[in-house]
Amino acid sequence: MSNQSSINLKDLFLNGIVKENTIFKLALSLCPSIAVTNNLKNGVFMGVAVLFVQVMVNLTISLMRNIIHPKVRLPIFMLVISGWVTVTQLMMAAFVPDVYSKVGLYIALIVAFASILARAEMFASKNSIIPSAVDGLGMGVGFLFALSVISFFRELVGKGSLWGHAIINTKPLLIMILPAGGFFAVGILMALFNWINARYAAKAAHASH
Amino acid sequence: MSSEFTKLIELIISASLINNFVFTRFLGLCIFFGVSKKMETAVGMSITFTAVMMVSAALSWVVFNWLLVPLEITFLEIIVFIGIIAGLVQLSDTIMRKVSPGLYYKLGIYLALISTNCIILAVPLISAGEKYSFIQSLAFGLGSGLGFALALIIMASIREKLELADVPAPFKGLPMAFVITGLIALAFTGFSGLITL
Amino acid sequence: MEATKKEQNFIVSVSPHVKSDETTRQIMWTVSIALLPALFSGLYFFGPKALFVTALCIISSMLFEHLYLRIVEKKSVVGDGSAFLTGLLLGMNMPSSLWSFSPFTAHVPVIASFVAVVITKQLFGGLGFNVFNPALIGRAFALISWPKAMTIWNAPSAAFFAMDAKTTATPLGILKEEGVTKLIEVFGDKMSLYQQLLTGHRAGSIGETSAIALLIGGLFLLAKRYITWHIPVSFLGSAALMAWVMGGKTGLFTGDPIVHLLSGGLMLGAWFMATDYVTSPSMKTGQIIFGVGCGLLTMLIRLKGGYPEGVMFAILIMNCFAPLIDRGFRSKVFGAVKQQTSAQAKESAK
Amino acid sequence: MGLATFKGGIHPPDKKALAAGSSIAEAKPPTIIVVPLSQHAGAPCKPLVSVGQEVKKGEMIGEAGGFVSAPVHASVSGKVVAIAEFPNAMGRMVNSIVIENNGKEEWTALKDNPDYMSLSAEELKEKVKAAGIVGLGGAAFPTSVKLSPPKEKPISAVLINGAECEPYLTADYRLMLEKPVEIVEGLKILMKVLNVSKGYIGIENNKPDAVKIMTDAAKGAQGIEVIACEVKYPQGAEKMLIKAVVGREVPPRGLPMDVGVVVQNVGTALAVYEAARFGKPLIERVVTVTGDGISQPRNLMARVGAKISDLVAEAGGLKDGAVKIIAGGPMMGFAIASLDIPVTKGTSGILVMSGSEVEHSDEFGPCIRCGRCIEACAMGLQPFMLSILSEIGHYEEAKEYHLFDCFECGSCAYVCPAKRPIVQLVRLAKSMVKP
Repeated sequence: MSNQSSINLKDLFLNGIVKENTIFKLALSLCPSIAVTNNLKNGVFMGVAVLFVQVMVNLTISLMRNIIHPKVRLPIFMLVISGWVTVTQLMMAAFVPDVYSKVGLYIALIVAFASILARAEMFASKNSIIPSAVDGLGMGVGFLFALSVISFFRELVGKGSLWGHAIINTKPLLIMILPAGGFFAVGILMALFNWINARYAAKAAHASH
Repeated sequence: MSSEFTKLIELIISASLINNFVFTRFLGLCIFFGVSKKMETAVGMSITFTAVMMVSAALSWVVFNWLLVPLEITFLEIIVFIGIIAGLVQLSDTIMRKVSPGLYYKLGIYLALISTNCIILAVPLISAGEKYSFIQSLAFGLGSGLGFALALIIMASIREKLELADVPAPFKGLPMAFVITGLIALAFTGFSGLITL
Repeated sequence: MEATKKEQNFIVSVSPHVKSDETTRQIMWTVSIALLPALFSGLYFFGPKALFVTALCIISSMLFEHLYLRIVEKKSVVGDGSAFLTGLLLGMNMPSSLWSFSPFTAHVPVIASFVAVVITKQLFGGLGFNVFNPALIGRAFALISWPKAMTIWNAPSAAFFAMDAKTTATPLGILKEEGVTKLIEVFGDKMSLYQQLLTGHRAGSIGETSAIALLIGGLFLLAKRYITWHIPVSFLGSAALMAWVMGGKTGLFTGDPIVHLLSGGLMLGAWFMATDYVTSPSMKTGQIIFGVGCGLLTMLIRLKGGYPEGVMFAILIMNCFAPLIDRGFRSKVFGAVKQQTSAQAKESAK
Repeated sequence: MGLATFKGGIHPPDKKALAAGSSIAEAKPPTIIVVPLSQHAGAPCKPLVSVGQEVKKGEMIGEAGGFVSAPVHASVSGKVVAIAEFPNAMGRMVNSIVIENNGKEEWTALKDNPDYMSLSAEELKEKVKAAGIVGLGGAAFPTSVKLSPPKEKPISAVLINGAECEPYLTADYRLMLEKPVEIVEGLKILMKVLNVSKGYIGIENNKPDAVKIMTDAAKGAQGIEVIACEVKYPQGAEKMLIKAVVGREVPPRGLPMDVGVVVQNVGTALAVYEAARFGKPLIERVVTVTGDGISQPRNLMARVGAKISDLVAEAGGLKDGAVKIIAGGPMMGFAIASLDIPVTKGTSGILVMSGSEVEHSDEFGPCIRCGRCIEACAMGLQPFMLSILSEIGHYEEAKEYHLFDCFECGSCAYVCPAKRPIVQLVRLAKSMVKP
């Protein structure tokens, strides 16, 4: 599949955003998609943190891919990931302490993201630096995109504000920023994503006939 | 009843019902949605999870309080905890395969899923953050495990019922699972304020 | 031949060739009729506002069901009365104060109806497959989204056209905040407290206040054999028991079960909401467990929880468990001995 | 204590009054008969005659095709004109022998044997077998097979089924009123063949006169008891009747012989008597022709092979509103598309329903889990789950809900407020999976 010569960087980038969108499509790393998305700011910072970790991990592992013994690769991957997560954690604690106090636990839990380990194992350990970075970027941006959409939706409907600034003045649907609402939001957005995909696929099938 | 004991019971109830990991803390969602399709897998996962969670809570407490705190390297907690869990999973994998192949055959696949699961990691992290005592950490691990088991089993039974229903196409599968979880979370809101720790 | 001409017209169908006259539609409308005494009592005490809120719920429920079915290109089944019943129950579970334009809260019943009919029922595949009681989810959604609007209670008044009714606390609210002595003080004395709780002369949701009217409706359904005793009796019984044992301030066995039985939404919940066919277990043993669970959770939330009333959450929580209970209690096949059933249970658990 | 009964069941309007008052009348000899070679449960018969051959009344024209099978006999004297496939009541094409009546009513040689009780059990059984007797209640299971239980299943009682729980039908009722002594004699023969000392006659209590007459008839007989049962459908189902009368529960998927009981219909008991006494083969049976769509509901002694149209004509013909014809009772009978179908040994009634009686709606709603079917199910099943699972094609899962314990009595479909075709769905599921 991932043949060196035929890798189209644009496709690779888009793959992570649309076709293999971590949250909407693969349904992985779901915890933060609800936990931190009750306001846009937290959602975006979480997304950026994941994006950062994903890219750095992919880069590091791509660089090390020829010196890691296959037998010990998994522990090493884990070590790399937790290292970068710790870096992110410390950086966030230093620069955005207000966000960190809310999402700190979930930043730490990036370690357990199946998607990051999966990309490291399936892609970065087999490819050179540039495609690995682009792959990480695509996956990370896809994640950031999903989190932004969810938190945008939730903050707007649930609080009537965006990034803390009041937008709508009527009574908001308070439930949307509460746990239950988080699940509803993701469920409905996922269904929407499915629906758009199905429409798109139907159109494509129609066009090819 | 001593207040200490009551506190432990409250901790267990709180961790399992009121602050249920799935419904209010949103942890372990991947596994939650992944294995709640069939009752059998849900039950197997619940057993394995609760056991591993308690042991890892105990081990992590020991390492954290006797090693990381004295050495003042608590910022390494993530790396250390994930190491402990990975080691623990590997160990129980080996032991189970040797001692009880039947059990391994049944629960082995769940073990493999555990090492990359945030809920297991969250227990020691929260325990460390809340500065729980050893017994409290254990109780917290138990409560969290029970709560996760409860959530999984309820969800599996509901999804089995939904198998028979004509769910609108875009909602089939995961989106509907999210909506159901949202509705369960809505129902579980009733528990809020039951115990204030 | 003449016979051959006729022959082609004979209807061929699978047995049985006779069927009872009872229909789904008839069940839905009969339950709606059984709710009428309680509804009228609500209209009597809370005036036209109550009527408007209930009507708004009914109309929007039926409209949303119709629109949804149109959009997904299914046959509209609004005539079967299930959306009407959902709307009616939802309306009866709402405070009459929602009919208010400053601040504007009339959108609450409409959105709650949408959540009830579309999200809780139709998304699950429509009538028969919903896991949660639609009206209760609608109400819970509204309560959590607009906690303030949903807890403004009009004082009961027999003056029918009082649009600007005073607001007051519900008996359970007083009980939670200020204790039983205050509650008795507010209503005069103990006897008149009981009396007013019985007739429905108290603050509360539109259809929940008159215990006697609800009882009449419930017994009517029981007599018509539309419901069985299992859920209401185990629900009310376990709630009363727990209220008596744990409900007192001065120690065990000093609680007042009557106050708890007659206040809040307990009567409405036990007779009309928990007995919903679709969202409760189908076997009798399971129904008793379901009812006991509802009763205990109701009292747990009332006595220890963060909300003054627990019926709604208790039923919703037990709704989560109903499929599990159904799984555990299957019918005993004719002729099967006990060992066999446990062996079969094991087999089916695989 | 109430009357003997079982758990579950339903109370459909019994409508027996339509034909209950009409005593059994001999139907006119048919001009032509169509005798299906397979009108019983089990292997079809092998024809013994060829086209053009002359046969006498009572002559065996098809021999049993296996152990579980029963021979068929000519019910008129005349000439075989065809051996070909004709439709039966279930709508299936069945190889049948067509005989043209020569109107002579010539019997094949029969031997009266007044001292039949002195015959050995084996000889009696042989007579039953030769007479082609099958269960006349509807299932048409060969009686000789029921009389040959395997050694490891000792039989302790014979139960005569006079419940007749199907609405409308009165054939068994009339037999009990008119031939009580013969029925009791039949029971005695059955008891002798099976070497048991206990015999029961179970009758639904909506026929108090039958209960009384049968009790009187059985007075002198040792070990025979008449028991009145609660009026409830399906009281006449074997397992339910055994539970009600003998108090034993046949295990799931088991047979009555598993609890030491053999059940025979009253009509069968009569046929057994006639076979033992006169050597008379089963060539006629009582058929109730009834329903709101028939002019004069009545009970007819009809020849096996006679066309249903003949019987309908004899009952005054169809009324204008007749829209549905059922072979058997309304709960378990088969709707037939044409009157050009022969009466078989299992045809207990012809029910003609008029428009007002028939449920027209083909549409059904979703299951609302009201639980009425659970309460109605005599087998203790959860029919709603069977119907839901079958509807969406989860046939294998239906087995977990004891699909194959359902004997399709139709009680669930009767009570279902959503009008779900539960029986149809159960049959579909049964046809899609192996037990």
